[in-house]
Order: sequence, then C-alpha cells, then structure tokens
Amino acid sequence: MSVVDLYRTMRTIRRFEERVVDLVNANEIAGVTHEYVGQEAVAVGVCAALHADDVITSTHRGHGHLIAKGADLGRMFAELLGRVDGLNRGRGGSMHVADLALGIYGANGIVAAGAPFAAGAAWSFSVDGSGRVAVTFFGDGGVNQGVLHEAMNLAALWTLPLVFVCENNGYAVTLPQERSTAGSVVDRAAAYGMAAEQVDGMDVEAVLDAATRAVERARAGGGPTFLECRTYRFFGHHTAERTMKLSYRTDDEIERWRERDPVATSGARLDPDVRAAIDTELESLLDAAIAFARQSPRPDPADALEFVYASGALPRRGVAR
Amino acid sequence: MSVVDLYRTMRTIRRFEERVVDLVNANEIAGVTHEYVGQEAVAVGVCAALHADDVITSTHRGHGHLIAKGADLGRMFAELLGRVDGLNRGRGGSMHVADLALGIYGANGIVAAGAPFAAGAAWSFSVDGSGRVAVTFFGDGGVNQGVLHEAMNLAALWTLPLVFVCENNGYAVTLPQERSTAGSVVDRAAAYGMAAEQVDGMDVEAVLDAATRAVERARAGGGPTFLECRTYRFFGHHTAERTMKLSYRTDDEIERWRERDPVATSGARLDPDVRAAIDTELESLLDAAIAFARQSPRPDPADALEFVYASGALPRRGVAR
Amino acid sequence: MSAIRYLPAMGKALRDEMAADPTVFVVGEDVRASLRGVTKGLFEEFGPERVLDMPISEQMFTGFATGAALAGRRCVVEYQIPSLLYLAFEQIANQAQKLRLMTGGQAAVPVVYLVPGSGARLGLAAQHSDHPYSLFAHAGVKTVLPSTPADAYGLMVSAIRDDDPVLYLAPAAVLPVRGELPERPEAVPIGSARIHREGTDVTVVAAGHLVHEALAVADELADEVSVEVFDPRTLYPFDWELLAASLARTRRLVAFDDANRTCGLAAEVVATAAEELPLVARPRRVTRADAPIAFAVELERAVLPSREQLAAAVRAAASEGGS
Amino acid sequence: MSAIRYLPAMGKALRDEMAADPTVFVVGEDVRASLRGVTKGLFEEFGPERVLDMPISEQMFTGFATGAALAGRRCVVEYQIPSLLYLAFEQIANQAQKLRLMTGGQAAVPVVYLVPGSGARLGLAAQHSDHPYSLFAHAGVKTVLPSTPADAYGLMVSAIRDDDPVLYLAPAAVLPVRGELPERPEAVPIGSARIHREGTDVTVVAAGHLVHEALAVADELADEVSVEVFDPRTLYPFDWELLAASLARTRRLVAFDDANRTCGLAAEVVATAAEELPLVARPRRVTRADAPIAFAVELERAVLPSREQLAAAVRAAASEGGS
Ligand SMILES: Cc1ncc(C[n+]2csc(CCOP(=O)(O)OP(=O)(O)O)c2C)c(N)n1
Ligand SMILES: Cc1ncc(C[n+]2csc(CCOP(=O)(O)OP(=O)(O)O)c2C)c(N)n1
Ligand SMILES: [Mg+2]
Ligand SMILES: [Mg+2]
Repeated sequence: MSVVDLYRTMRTIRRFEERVVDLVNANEIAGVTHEYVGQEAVAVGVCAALHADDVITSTHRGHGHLIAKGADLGRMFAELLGRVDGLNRGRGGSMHVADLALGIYGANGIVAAGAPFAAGAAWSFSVDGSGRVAVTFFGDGGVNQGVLHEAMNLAALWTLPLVFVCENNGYAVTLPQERSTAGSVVDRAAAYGMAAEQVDGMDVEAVLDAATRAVERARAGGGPTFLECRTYRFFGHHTAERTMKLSYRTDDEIERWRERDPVATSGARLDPDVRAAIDTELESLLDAAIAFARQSPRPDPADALEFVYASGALPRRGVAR
Repeated sequence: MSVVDLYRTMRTIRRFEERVVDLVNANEIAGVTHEYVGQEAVAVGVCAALHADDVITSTHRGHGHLIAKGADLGRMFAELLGRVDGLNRGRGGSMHVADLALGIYGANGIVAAGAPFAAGAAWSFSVDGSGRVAVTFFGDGGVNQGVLHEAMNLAALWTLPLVFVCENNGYAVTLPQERSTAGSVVDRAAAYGMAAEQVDGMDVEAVLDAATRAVERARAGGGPTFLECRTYRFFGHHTAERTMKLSYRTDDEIERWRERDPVATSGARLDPDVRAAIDTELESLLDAAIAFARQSPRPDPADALEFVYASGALPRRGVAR
Repeated sequence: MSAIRYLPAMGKALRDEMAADPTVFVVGEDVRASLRGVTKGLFEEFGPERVLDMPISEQMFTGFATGAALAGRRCVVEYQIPSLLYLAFEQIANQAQKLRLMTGGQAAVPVVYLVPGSGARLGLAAQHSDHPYSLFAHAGVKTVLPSTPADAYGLMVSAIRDDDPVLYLAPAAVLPVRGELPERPEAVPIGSARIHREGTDVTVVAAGHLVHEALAVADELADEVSVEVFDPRTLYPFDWELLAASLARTRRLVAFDDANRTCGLAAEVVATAAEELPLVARPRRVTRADAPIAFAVELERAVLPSREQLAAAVRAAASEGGS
Repeated sequence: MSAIRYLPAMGKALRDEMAADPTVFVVGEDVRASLRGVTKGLFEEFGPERVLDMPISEQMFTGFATGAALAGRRCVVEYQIPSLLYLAFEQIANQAQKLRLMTGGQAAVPVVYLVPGSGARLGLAAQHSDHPYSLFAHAGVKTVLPSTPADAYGLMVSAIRDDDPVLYLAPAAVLPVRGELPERPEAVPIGSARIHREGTDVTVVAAGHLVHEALAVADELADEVSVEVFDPRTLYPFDWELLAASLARTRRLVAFDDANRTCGLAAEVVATAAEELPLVARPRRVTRADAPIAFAVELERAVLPSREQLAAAVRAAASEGGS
C-alpha cells in the first residue's frame, strides 16, 4: 500500500470518528461509541499487510479496524444509526459492527473475547493449507484477560497463522498500564516462545513493516507473532466520558502524544496539494456516506425476533399469544 | 523439619493413598479419588516450609497436600467414607476435603480455581502485615487455565506473599505436557517478572530448600515465586482409570520414574531400624484412623439441606409442602 | 428525611458499611475513579487498601474475593456490565456459593457481587443489556434487585452484612430515581418483599425499575381495575409468604419480568402460584422475549416487556374468575 | 435393528456425521484417548485434524469453535464435567448464541456443546453433579437431552447439522441404557417431543434419565392411575404443541425435573401450562432442591427428585378435578 493510501485510510478513520462524535452529540447515534482517534496507524498499518481473505477480530474500539479492513463507510454509518442498510441491519451497532464477507469477525463488547475466534479461524486456515492469516486486536487492558493467554498458548503450541496485535494506549478506561500489568507486555509472548516486537504505534510505516514480517511468518508456517503497538487515544474512553469528571490523564500527557499525531505525521510526508485533494475528496465521501445512512429506513419493530436463529426458528415472545 | 519427619509424612501419604485405593475397590468410598502416589515429596517439601497459619489451596489430587499441612487422618478417612465425623461432615468428599482451621482452603474439583482464592488470602495477609503466606498448588494441566495467569499477574503486580507450586507430573489425564504447553512452564513466570525455579519434585529436601527460599521471599515482602516441581504420578489419573484401557504412558516410563520413588529415596537416608519403626507405627495409626472413620455415623438424609447458607436459611426443597 | 437518588443511596450504604466495619473493601474495574458512580469518594476516604482497581480479569477477582472472605474480610465486587457475571459464573455459582456446603459448614463467604446498571440501557445492544438474575436464583445465590433509594440503601447494608454470597443488581433504568432516605436509614432484610400499592383485583409482581412501570399502569387502570403492586425486592430467597397473603386478597396474578421468558423469574412466580397459591384466574407473564437485545432502539423496545402488555394482561386477568 | 447402548449410539452418530461431512471435527480434553467414551476410535479413523486434544482452557476452546464455525467448519466441543460449561458460559450465551442477531444474520455458528455425563453420578459431589440445562434454555440456546440410544443418535445428527449453537447433554445416569437402533438410524428433529407411554389421567413431563424413572412409576401405578409419559427430548425450543395435545387428554400435569427447582425447566413447563393450557388439577413439580449435591450418598439422594415423590405427586394430581 502506498504512503498516499496509508494516509488516506488513516485520515478516513480520523474524520469518520470525528463525524461519529458529532452524530452522538446530536443524538443521532444511540448508546456509546469508543473512538479510535490517535490509534489510526495501528489498524491501517496492520491491515495494509493483510489480504482480502485474511480475517480480523476487533474490539469495543472497532471502527478503525473495520475501515482499515475495507468496510463500506455508508453501511457503517447506517449501522451506527441503527438502520436497515447497516452492515448488521441495525442489529449490532458500534460495539458489534461486523462484515464477515470482508473477514471482519466483528467488534466485540467483551474485552479479549475475540482472541479465541481468531485461534479457531487460524487453525482452520492452517489445516486448509490456504495460507490465510488471522489477526486479533486487543488493548493493554485485554492483556490481562486469561482467555488471551489460553489463546496465546494454543497459537504457539500449534504454530497457528495468528498475529496478536496489542494496542497499548496506556490505559484501560482509567487504569494506567503500570497498575494493570506486571512485567512488560511483550514479555508475555516470550513465555510461549512466541516471536514478539514492540512497535511505534504512532508511525504507520513502522507498523506496516512489523505487521508484514509477522504476516509473512504466519503465511510461511512460522507461527504466531505478538506485536505491541505503543499508541494513545486522543479522546475519552467513550463518547460518554465527556459527561464525567475523570482525571486520570494530564493535559500535558495528552499534548505530548498529540504532537506525535499519526495522521499528521504521515500527512506531512505527502505533497501538500496531494494531501489537500485527499482531504477535500474525503469530506464529500463522508457527506455521502452519512446521507446514505440517514435515508436508510429504521428497522420495523415487527421484525425484532428475526435473525436470532440461523435455522429460521423464532424465539419465544414475551407474552402468550 | 527433620529428615525423619519428612520421611514419616511422605510415607503417611503413600500408605494413606494405598489404603484409599483398597477402600475404593471395596466400595467403601464412593465416586472417584485422585491418588497422590509418586508426588509425595512436593506436598511434604512445600508444607514443611510453612507455618501453621499459612494457607494453601489444593486440587482434585489433594490428599497429600492436606496430610502435609497437618490434617487429621481419621477425619480425612471419615470424609472420604462420607461420615459425619469427616472434616467436611461428609459433605465434601475427596474432591472438596478441607480444613480451614489449618489454613487448608480445600481440594477443588475445578482445575486452577483455587489460585484466585490464594491471591485474595495473600493480599489480605499483606495488608494485615501479618507475614502470613499463601501457597497454591496446581498441575501441568492447570498451567494453561487463564485464571492462573490472571492470578500470576496480580501477584506479581502487587508483590503478594504467594507461592505458585506447579506439580508437573507430565500429564493432564492423558495429555502429555508437550502437547498442552507452549514454551516451558517456568518461563510463564518470567512474563510477569516473577522469581521462578525448577525443582526436582522427587527429592523432598530439594523441594524444601526451594520452598523455603520462596516462602522467605514472600514473608520478607519480596513477592511471589513460581516453583515448577518435576514429578510423576505412579498410579492412574484416578481410581476409575484401571477400568479403562488408556495407553498414554509406557510401562518403561513408569518404571524409570518409580526408580526415583521419593519415599524410598528419603527412606534410604534413614537408619533402617528407625525407618522400620516408623513404618510399623504408621500402619497402626492408619488402622486406627480407618477404624475411627468406619465407626462414624452416616449423615441423616433429613439434614440434606443443612450447611447450604451461613445465615442459616434453608434452600427450597424439591417438592411443595 | 431527605430526597436522594438511587445511585448515591447505594454509594452511601457502601460508605457507611466501610466506615463501620474495617474488614469491608471493594474491588472492581475503575472503582478508584468510580466510573459507575457507586464508589465515588471512597478511595479518597478509605485509601488503596479498601478500594482496589483490578486488571481486567473478572474470573480472578471474583475468586480473589472468596479467598479474602476465607481470610476474614468482606468484599464487594463491582462488575461494569451484567454479562461480566458470565465470565465469573463458575467462581460464583460453583465455588463461592457451594463452599459452605462443600466444607460441611466450615466456610462462610461474605461477598457481594454488585452490578450498578443491570438490564437494558437504550442503545447498548446485545452484550450489555442482559438481566441475568434468574440464572443466579436457579443456582440458589441470594439475589436482590432494589427498586427505590431506601431499598437500595437498606439492601446494600444487608448484603454486605450477610455471611453468604449475595448478588446485588441495580437496574440501569432505576439509577436516576429519587426517593426519601431517613437521617438514619435502616437495613432492609434479605428475603422480605414489599407491597407498594394495595389493590383488590390483581397482584402484579414486579422488581427493580419495573416496579415504577407497574405503579404507572396501576394508576392508568385505577378506575377499571384495583391493582396491587408487589415488589419482591429479594428474588432469592423469595418472600412467598407475603405473595400468598397478597393473592389471598386478589386471587389474580400477573408477573412482570425484565428477564428472558423461558425459565425466568416470572416462570417461577407463576409456577409456584399455580402449584401452591389461591388463584381464580389464569396467572399471566409479561416478560422479555427469549431474544438478545438488538441495537436499533425500535427493536430493543420491541423485545422488552412494556406497559401496554402489562395493562392488557392485567385487564385480561381481571376479567376472569368473577369477583 | 440391533441393540446398542446410549453412549456408543452417540459415538456412532458423531462418527457417521464426521464421515459424511469433512467439515465436522471434535475438540475437547482427552478426546483422542476418549476418556468419556464418545470419541472412541475417531482419532484412529479421522486423525489429528479432526480430533483435537485441547489444553485445559475451556473458555478458549469454546470460542475457538466459534471462530472455526465462522471459517466454515462444524465443531463438536466436548466438556468432561457439566460445570465446565460455567467457565464457557460467556462464550456460549453471550458470544456464539448472540452472533447471528448481532451481525444481522451474517453469522451462523454451527457448534455442538457436548457433555457426556451430565447431572449427578453417585459420589461425585457438589462440583461435578449439576444439570445446568435451564440456564441455557433461559439464554435461548437450543438444548437437547436425549433419553434413549435412538434419540441419542438422532439428536446428535440433528445437532451437528443444525446451523445454530446446540447444547447436547447426555445424563450420566442414562449412558448405560440399551435400546434398539435401526440399520439406517434417522435424524430426530430438534424441537420435537415424544410420548413414551400413553395415558389418560396425568401427563408426566420428564427428560433424559428421568424418562425411565417416570416409566417405572407409571408401571407401578398402572392399576390406580393412567399416566402419560411425555419426553420433550429438546428442552429449547420446547414442543408446546405436543404438550398441549397431551394435556387436552389428561388435563393434569406433573413436571419431573433433575434441575434445581427455582427457575428450572419444571417451572417453565408448569408456568406455560398454567397460563396457556387446559388443566383441571393444580400442576405439580418434582425437582431437585435448590441445594448443591453433598458427597455422602444418603444426602445426594435426598436432594435429587425421586420415584416416591413422583408417585405421590401423580396420585395427588389424579385425585383432583374429577374425571
Ligand atoms: C471482560 C470485560 N471486562 C470489562 C469490560 C468493560 N470495559 C470495556 S472497555 C474496557 C477497557 C479496555 O481497555 P483496553 O483493553 O486497554 O482497550 P482500550 O479501551 O484502551 O482501547 C473495560 C474495562 C468489558 N467490556 N469486558
Ligand atoms: C477447568 C477444568 N477442566 C477440566 C477438568 C477435568 N479434569 C480433572 S483433572 C484434569 C487433569 C488435570 O491435570 P493436571 O493439572 O496436570 O493435574 P494432575 O491430574 O496431573 O495432578 C482434568 C482435565 C477439571 N476438573 N477442571
Ligand atoms: Mg488501552
Ligand atoms: Mg499433571
């Protein structure tokens, strides 16, 4: 992927998220959303190393992963607005948005719960001999969930084509990583004899390089790799945070990280005119995507019991007929 | 603890378990029991390093841990026979036998489930400043349970007075350790920056030395230690295994390990007459213990709903009154 | 007497118990910063040895509470989301809850499992909207679901003082409710129900936020049907005596329940009434469908039990069995 | 036709489906060696890519099955103990079961959660004796509990072919049962109940091993009461149509259930009957107490539902409502 494309995708995520915040503030999006702003280089760098038929499992902070893996912006906005043209027909929302056709096994409301999915998919690919790879994203908070360790053990034991991508943004909501994680994050991989790298998660090209090594190792049958991407979230934990007085980060710290804004950094590497052209083009794309979402119908309450069972069975209703 | 006492306790466990097998075969003990035969040096070496008010969490293979921590033989037999004078009033049986007064937080039917209990107790001791220590026993199979990793992370993060004792007997039922565990067992501790040692689990004095270092570190506020004790179980996974044709270990392998029988090894270090005296004395102790258990009454079915709630509330019965 | 909201009432009870008993402490995620609001000010007042932020490892910190309990403390474990109880289910239902029986009465496990914000909260979608109390009642775990600030206070006090594991669910929909709290608020015993409104025709059993919905429906129907609103407050053990007394008057029952229908609390209430209590009309249930909550708010509302459904069920019950 | 035991019948169904469909595979603990007996010979026949021994990590290998399903395979996950389902509860009830709805119909998760030896087995004590099907029914998870070798075969086939998650519980007490199995045994559709014995006075609903207990009681009482023995076979979705047909004849119901009483399957059966079906006598439940199983066999038997309790309940039901 060219530097131009890397920038465009990062910028797309950035502006998508900023538009999402506006839509939440305008009460057009219900519930909470977890913005990816500040971490764009990780999703973009990692997914740039993947093929279309590789799979990823995402997190509660999933918009960036989906966009980087190629999800349609209009259908993503439609999902966040709870419309029938949403990727999940309005059934999933921000925390469950998925596109299986693109190998996106979904955002997930439960920390680290996607890791075993990725292990199952990676095993399946390895017995197929298809050369396909699975990537599981999780945060520094997710590093301490036991199921992640269970998955790391299996991936190393069976040399699965699986890449563990830890987005270490320093906090699990308000808990700083130093107060959640003994030892170092990368050392967790060593315990399983798994290849591991620490990467500058604010530099998309550094992430792409490391991800490319990891993905090639996986495709070549070399087994899993653990990537710790050091990054930072510029916004609150979720859109609801602004209504709370939580003071777990200093303005200073936020400022220092904002100076390393990954979108600005990679944008600065482009010819200003090229960059300006991309930026303006993007705004109209996002306008169109939001317009598409807004015109999409809301689901019919009469359909509330659909899509529960693949066999087509309907669940029991809450009142006797 | 003197070499004589170490031997006596190991020999007690060995003969206790052999008597248990007889009682199971005679249908005096219901359900299944998991014998500790072959692993005696681990429980005895570790518990010899503990004070009376230190605590342990045990496993499904718990008889040895209980005896080493000082549990009464008669009340243990009574428990295994399901009698009211059992340590658990006949409510627990082999898989749940416990003696809280001795700091024995119980055998456990679920692999690694006791590890978080030990973390909670260790934290409690550390805030008390009591200098007390908690030990959690688990097997090589337990090493791959996520909750153990969650507990290791916390213990290292908070420098808890907690000793993780892995009894690596090479198998989780039929699964050899090489097919269950990536990397090495001790390396798991390194991931958390936790002190770790590999110990010859067939040599009680080696275990005692390592355990003493670990327990002293814990008491001194130096935090947790992980001990991997290499050992072997001489019997089947449980007493029911003889009725199954499982061939996951070669007779050779069993023979090779039996040559390193920990009870024989430490017995050989004693004056033969001293040893013979201990052995004969022990048999009468065990006879008396079994006699005590056999004369103890069976629980009254009318009491089946007692001891469910500490508040004294009775659970609902299965039929309307 | 002063008016207070439900959430701070819970927090006050926790604070008062921590002040009264040095063995009481809290663990959970973001409890220092009090993301969920219950532990506000507790870290400042009681410090790091009483208010413990945990790494994301629910299974471990649930068992941690058991171990601390065995070592003589009383732990309140906060979970940010109801479905996190599923991660800890083995540690709660198979370990903590069974330890007393398994040890033949040696162990006591005074632990409170607290979910501030259980059930649905518009737009939180499938994994953040469950109301899993029926699962714990099935396992025999003491379970409370307070509906007012005074009960939120009083049941928190009792849950902390109780020597057994207690699940304490505070529905998201009830957290903002205001109510009176006396200067010296009292403990509300576990296992005691409360009749919020007396009536003669139909008894509506509703807990948590649904009590307020039921009261609203009772008002609406006031000149048609005399509705008694019965709030169990504790779901396990259930106050069958008071329900029997209520049904002795009304002889008609509607169970209004925010849990899934199958094997839910309403099923238990209806089954017990049908088997053991006086009824002149068919008992009825108004519950969730057995479906996950979809994100779109129209769909979410469609699977939750509604006032309209309750009113219809009450009318139908009232129309049966003469008077 | 040939006589076969229940356990090998399950194994044969699994083997036949694996032979017929290369995407079907098995994971679990000690499945190569077949500690539980269901997978006997499968490793030898299908090799390491179809029969996978897992490290002790139930949460992971349950989610592993989901991932493999999303990648196009069909997984049977074996659990050695019923309570291990508690460790995987989040992955089953909150992930696999909800994925189809959450993805708006994109995902299918054809996974079978298999427990060969559920419920009590004399002397296995508190943590190895639960019968947790009501928890999964509450979550809307398709759940089967076969009572005969033919049903064990036929429901295994249907569970594997089903595109949704299915919980398959084989009670320990029924594993040795013998029965006929045709040369070409057939699939038994999920959701279809079976009447094992026709009767005119009282319908006894019983599943799994309790079907055989109920049949024995029906024999005992034969010259007093005409008992119909109704075996749901699938607990969710429940075959309410066939139960309605049965009660239309008998108009009397006793639910005989190996789960805890509160919010258990019997509560659902009784609640639904009381609300929707014709009854001339009070419906009754004979269930476990809401207590863990103690080790001593006298105590274990005392909390399990018994033939004596069933006979008494049937007699009491028969004595009500005229004829
Ligand atoms: C298992 C689990 N525990 C707790 C939560 C509540 N929660 C949601 S996000 C979050 C913090 C996650 O931190 P991290 O993994 O670092 O991801 P980040 O939010 O920083 O991207 C928590 C505690 C959850 N969703 N799942
Ligand atoms: C969480 C859990 N999974 C599975 C089982 C069934 N089981 C009982 S013991 C055992 C093997 C344990 O192996 P290990 O930890 O090495 O202990 P060992 O039996 O060798 O002493 C298994 C799989 C269980 N009791 N708990
Ligand atoms: Mg983070
Ligand atoms: Mg072992």
